[in-house]
Amino acid sequence: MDGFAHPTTWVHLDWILAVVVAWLVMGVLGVVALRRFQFVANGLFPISACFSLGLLGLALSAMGAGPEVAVLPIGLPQLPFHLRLDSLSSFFLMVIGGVSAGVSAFAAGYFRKGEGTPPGLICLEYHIFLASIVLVVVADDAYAFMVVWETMAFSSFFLVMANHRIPEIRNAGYLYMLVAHIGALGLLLCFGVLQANTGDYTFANMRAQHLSPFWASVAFVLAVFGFGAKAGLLPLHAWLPEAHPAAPSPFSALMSGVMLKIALYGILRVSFDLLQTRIWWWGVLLMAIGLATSLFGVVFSTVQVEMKRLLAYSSIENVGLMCTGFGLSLLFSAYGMTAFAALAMTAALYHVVSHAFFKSLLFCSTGAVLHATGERSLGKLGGLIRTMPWVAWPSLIGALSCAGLPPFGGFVAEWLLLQSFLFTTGLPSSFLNMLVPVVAALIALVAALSGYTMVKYFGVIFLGQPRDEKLSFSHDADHWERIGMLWLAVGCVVLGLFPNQVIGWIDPVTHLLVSDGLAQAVAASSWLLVPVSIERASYSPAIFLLGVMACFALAYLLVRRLYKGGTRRAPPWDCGYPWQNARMQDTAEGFGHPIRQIFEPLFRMQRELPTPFDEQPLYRVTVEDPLWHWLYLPVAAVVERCSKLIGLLQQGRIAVYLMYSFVTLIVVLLVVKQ
Amino acid sequence: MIKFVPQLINLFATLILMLSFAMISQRRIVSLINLFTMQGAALVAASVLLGYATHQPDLYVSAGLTLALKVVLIPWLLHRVIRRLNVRWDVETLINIPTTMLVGIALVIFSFSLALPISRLSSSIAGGSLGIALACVLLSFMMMITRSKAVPQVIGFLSMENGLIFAATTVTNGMPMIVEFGIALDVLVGVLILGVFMFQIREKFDSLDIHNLEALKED
Amino acid sequence: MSILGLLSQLMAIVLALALAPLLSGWVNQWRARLQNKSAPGLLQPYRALRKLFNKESVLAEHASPLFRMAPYIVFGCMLLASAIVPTLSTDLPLSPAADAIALVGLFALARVFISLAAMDVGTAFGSLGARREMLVGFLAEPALLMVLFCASMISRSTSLTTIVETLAHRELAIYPSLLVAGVAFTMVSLAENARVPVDNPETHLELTMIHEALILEYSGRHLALLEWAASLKLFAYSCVGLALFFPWGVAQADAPMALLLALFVLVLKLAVGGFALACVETLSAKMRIFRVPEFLATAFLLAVIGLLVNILLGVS
Amino acid sequence: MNALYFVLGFPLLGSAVLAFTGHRDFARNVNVGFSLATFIAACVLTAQIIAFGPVFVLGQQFFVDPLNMFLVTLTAFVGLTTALFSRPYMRVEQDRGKMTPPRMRLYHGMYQLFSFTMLLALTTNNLGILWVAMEAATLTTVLLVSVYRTSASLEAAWKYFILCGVGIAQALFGTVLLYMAAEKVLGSQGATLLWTSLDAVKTQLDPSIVTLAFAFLLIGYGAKVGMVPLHSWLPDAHAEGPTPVSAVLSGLLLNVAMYAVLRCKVLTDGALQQPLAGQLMMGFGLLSVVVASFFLSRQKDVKRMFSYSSIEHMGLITFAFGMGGPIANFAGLLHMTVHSLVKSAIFYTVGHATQKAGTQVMGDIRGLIKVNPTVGWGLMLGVMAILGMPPFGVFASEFLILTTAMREQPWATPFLFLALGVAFASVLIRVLPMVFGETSLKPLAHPPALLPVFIHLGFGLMLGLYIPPYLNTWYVQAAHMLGG
Repeated sequence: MDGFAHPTTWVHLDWILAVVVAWLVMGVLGVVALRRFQFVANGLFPISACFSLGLLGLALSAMGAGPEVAVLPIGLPQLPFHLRLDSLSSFFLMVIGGVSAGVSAFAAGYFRKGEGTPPGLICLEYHIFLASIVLVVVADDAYAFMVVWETMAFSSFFLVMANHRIPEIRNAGYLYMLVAHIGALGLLLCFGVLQANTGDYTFANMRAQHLSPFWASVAFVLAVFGFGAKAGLLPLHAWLPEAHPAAPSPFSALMSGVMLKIALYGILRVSFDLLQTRIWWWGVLLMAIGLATSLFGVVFSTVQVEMKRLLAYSSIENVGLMCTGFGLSLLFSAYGMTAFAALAMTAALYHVVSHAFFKSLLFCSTGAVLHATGERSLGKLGGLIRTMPWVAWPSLIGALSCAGLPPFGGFVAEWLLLQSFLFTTGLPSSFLNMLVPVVAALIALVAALSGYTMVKYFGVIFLGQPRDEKLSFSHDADHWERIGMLWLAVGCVVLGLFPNQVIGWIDPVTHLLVSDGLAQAVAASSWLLVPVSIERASYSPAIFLLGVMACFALAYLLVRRLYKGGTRRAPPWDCGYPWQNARMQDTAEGFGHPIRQIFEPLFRMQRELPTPFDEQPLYRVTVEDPLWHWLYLPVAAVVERCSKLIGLLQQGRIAVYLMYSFVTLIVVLLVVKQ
Repeated sequence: MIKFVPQLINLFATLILMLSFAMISQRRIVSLINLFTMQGAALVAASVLLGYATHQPDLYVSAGLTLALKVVLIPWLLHRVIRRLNVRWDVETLINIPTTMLVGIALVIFSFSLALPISRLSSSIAGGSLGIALACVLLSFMMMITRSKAVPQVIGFLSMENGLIFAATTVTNGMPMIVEFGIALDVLVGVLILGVFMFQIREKFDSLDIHNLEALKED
Repeated sequence: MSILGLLSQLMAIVLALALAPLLSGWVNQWRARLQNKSAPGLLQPYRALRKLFNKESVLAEHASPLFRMAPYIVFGCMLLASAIVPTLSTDLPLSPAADAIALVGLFALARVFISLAAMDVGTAFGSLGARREMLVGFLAEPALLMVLFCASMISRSTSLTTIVETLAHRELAIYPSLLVAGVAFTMVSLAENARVPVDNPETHLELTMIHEALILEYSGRHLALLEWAASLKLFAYSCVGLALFFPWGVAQADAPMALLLALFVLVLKLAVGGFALACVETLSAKMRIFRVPEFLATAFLLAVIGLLVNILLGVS
Repeated sequence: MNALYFVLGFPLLGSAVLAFTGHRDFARNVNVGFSLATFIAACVLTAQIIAFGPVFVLGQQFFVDPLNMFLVTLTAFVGLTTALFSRPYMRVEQDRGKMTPPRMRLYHGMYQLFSFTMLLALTTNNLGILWVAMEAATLTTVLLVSVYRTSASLEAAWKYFILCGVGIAQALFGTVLLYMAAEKVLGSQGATLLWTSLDAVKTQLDPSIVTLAFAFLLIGYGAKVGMVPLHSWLPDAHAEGPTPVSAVLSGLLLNVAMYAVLRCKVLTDGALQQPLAGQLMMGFGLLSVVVASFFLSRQKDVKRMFSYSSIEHMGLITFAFGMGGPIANFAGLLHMTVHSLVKSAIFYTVGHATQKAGTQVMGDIRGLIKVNPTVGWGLMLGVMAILGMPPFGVFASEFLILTTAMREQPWATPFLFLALGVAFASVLIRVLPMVFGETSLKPLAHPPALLPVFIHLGFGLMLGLYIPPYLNTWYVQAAHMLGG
């Protein structure tokens, strides 16, 4: 830490580095106290949650401040680690701080004795993971970025392999690491293009380069490939539904909530900040990929029968929506319409924040359910709202927000995104104008379907009758878990009710990226969210909620005074069939059946129908990801065939080996002769 | 006498080339070893002549060394090995002799065309023999490839060493002493090790056929 | 926040509360008459509501607080929806709070809560109804959004009051996109309000009912609220239809006396609308549940075509 | 009295002493003692070089400059750690009766002789002596590879000897041609084979002879480096010998062969103006990386897999030096150092793992973390390091190579991308089940010496994050000296 001034004169960046160092110390302490379970669970994790809160505060205060730069002595000799804190990174730091506070608190209560790897080791991996995420966001040169980028993948790989006794988890970990590394190789080549042969890898130099449109497009496509592999965009998403359910729930919450956003941060940093040229078809490409991913993700999340896979696919869907937002903003800024670009960018960034909060809340709730019942498939859950109210109500907030329903954050993001789509009619090329209805329709469909998924998720797990006897004595979340979930739920509600304040935070970021912002339009009316002008569109969540609450209270008072009859408890209406049991409720597969029927070509289904003579008739349908059979297995087969061909090279006979060197000698002599 | 020496050296060079050609087409191991000894003798003669022509005493030392090794010690060793392991039957080749001959001729043409531009520039009197030395090296290389028994492969390897030593002496009038000595030592130790190996292979596989040395491969 | 604005807002809310049961009563009456049955009284819905308000409310043994809360939330949402839609005048202080997209969100919120409440009881009927309701919902919502988009394309704004003002007071021009959007809107409103082609509001037959299955477990005051909310929803949908496709006669902000005229025009339009709905219901037969996705998909595509036509013809 | 005498003297003395007392118990410690002495001498030599710059010893016969200085220290250091590792390893082998007293004598004697030949090859200034030392290195290791006397090790040794012998012979022919080209310029007194004199006059050498010479030298020493068409001996030799031998072979001998190729490349670049040498090396390097990575996915034997990974990394290094330019050379040198550190660490853990499982077949090694966490984590971190995961140094050099390749030789990047991806996939899929999961292995009798593993990985991690200034100046000077 060269030239470390006195702590009081530290800039935001120094404080952030202090938080990072503190986390690493937490990790090391965890390893030192490997077996002392109590100390790690109730001691380390809560403290790291406080540090996360500190980071949140720092990020908020640094939001408006100008960019700060620092250089760390570690790194290659001519290329020490450059760090830079600008509004884009402080925005993402805000997301990291907020979410990791809740998740760390939840993790404190999550660990039970004697499960998988010792909690001390997990504590180390977790804190390395957090530290590397923060450093990725502030890294300012290619080498530092790549080092912390893959350290993030590396440490999260070990988190995924926490209980590596189960073979499926090992396979999931392998697939995760493989796609992460291939993505990183793509990024390496992208930075190779960006440094434009100057040998200087700092981002400042990359910004100064003026690449030819061809090289800029090569860099952009490589960046989308590299970051897309990590964000789970369509062709490279297969690892996400395997890896996230495999990790322990608090960490899959962090991976889903934050790590996918860091990949999107990467796309933003390269396409908006490092590349000066902007070409219109980049936006269209990003939008196409985003839309395909979101449609694919949401359709698959409706038919899942395992709760964490359902959430993983829904993360894919949300990442797709964000990418569509960024693509639209890129399209607008390519045509110089900065105001509309700012609107689309704000919509996407709003979606980033709200998704971070509600998705980690949902993953934490699955974690609590998994711990209480030891059951992860939806077919054996149900009626948990009675035994686990502290888990049910926050996850209701999370589910409603994920479904994009009005009073919560998810709706505001969707509202802004749909508004931004209304302005594409101003685009010069007529083909792009045709884009409006198709994309807007798809987004509306995706939003509606995510509503469908969330009803299935919440209804099947928490409502109805418990489908398994052992569920009746499932204990509620302990106090740490409650704190973590409440913090995330409050985050969702705040994001829903105070959009103006949040857009105020997002404004410096949009000014940095597309040099325009919504702040002055939004600031004009404090309680009303007016993106462009009052008569165009406006939405005020506070009044909206007030309206609903007022009607709620009106009805309640009206009924209370008018109504004289009491209430009586009785068994539910069974329409004359007394032997109804919990198994007769609608199962998860049942709930997904209409979607499977409508989107039939998208799936790859194996159906096992019982024959009429079975005494134990069993109906089972397994839905597979078609991309496994269109993309991943063919690639593996090609590699297998190539290696078998090359394997023939080494076939044991010494005469053949001598022949190789002989032929090489002749060939080289021929080459050299000319 | 001095003016005859370049022709004599070229004569010995062609003799060495002819011998390595003969070794390729040889079927019986014992005559193979004799041909190798003759090649060694031709090499000694060439270096002695060269030493005499360029008045360099250390060429005589290297000739003596080659004589001791390549003409006396190694053939005796090989004969002993053959008697001990009673490996007398003839040499099995992977591709039949005529085709090896054709390939050999092609190799000689190739090495000549390669060495021609260089030998014109060479200052030493036996510049032309570079092409012949290269041809010897390639021919013995090809012999090692086409032989399926351990002993002929070793002889191929040693005749390649002959070719190299010949190139060293004729093209550059001999290398510094320390290097010559080092090369000779390496060759000697190499042969000793090969002998030890042959005993072990013989005892492990009770045959010297290279075919049973093919277990390590990619299935 | 003019006093007149506040007054018109309150009138709109009271009007919605009063007129909604009347509208569903009117439709039921005409439906019975068209099927030459003896029609129930026009005020029958009010009597049903009073009866239910006085009956004892029976709850399932393990119903969670969500089950008891849902009716109030659904009723509140429907009331707010009808308050937002400009029925009498366009000077509504509440309308900037929610534009067209927020309206769709409101309907979605109500739908989600009623489905969750249905699943809460845990019987086969409730969860079956919830699944079907969500199936109809997830296809109808985007279609409705597209229809609203189509209208907002013309008036370059998504706030309902501006849409009504631009459409009502611009010179009379035929907008083809609105025609297509209108057809799509009718199909969506039939599905959303559980009218015949998609679902029969009166039936209790397990295999066919969607809306009825949701409120199967409710009784007493909760059932009353849900019935009222259902009629409010029908009222809100018809008002949105009128606002988008027949906006004439809605009072301006600066013309207080026009409120009475607007009231009369509104009642007339609702009557005609109700009669048309009854005709549609008697003429069309109920579809199989697996035909509903195709029905709604056509509505959805029609709405998108409307939008495309709008862009193609390039409204000024 | 220059430290170089000690650097060369100790291993020679060690091999003499151990040739007679190799079979006794204390021989293991004597072996470590001699390696430690050599390492200390190397450090002293380094201090001298830092203080006074490149130095001639014994009248120009030996020449030490930044390029071979860090290789000498590296060789001595890895020799020391391998000796430390071989103490418990050899004791277990002895208990299992695989190593009889005469074989132990042979092992210890040859071990020290082998490090002597490598140090000689690195420090000598005479190209002829360089050739002799390389040949001697092959001879010493051939016996070590066949020490177990199994049919497989015999076959491996035979192939190793024949193929390397043929390769080295071509290198001799190349040296002869160089000698011929030099003689035309420098006259015929003895100094013509000294690299420094050749280096001084390299621009006047005759281009056609030097190209032919470089072709032969590249094929000759390339066989020792394990470039693909000439690599066939490497997997057998590295897999069949005892693990300390494979560690030293994979870690050090490949570097020494690459050093020899580099010496010749410097001369050729000087003689020819156009970058023919660089293009040849790039071609061979790329071929090695691609073919070796496809080989990786077919392996069943753990040591064979890691020897193929050595071929792949040497291919990458050859490609880096082929590209030339200050950054690429710097990356090549860094990659050589980190590769030998990490690869030898992997062979240590693999040694213990194979002893525990009693077999080298990867299918039977399961759940190392459960049985012995240090071995398990050591292997996991080592494999992650060798596959180029960032905090470790291998990533640093791969980063530099790939980014410079992207702009200078864009045509090569798809192949590199494909090869690195396939290699990562195939190695990880084999190693994960070995390290994680349930296990049936029994702990070892003697506690495994894992200190060297974590020292090596520590250095690898350090080189990835922070390269000390003096080491950096070395690399920059050496890179500059390599041209470009």
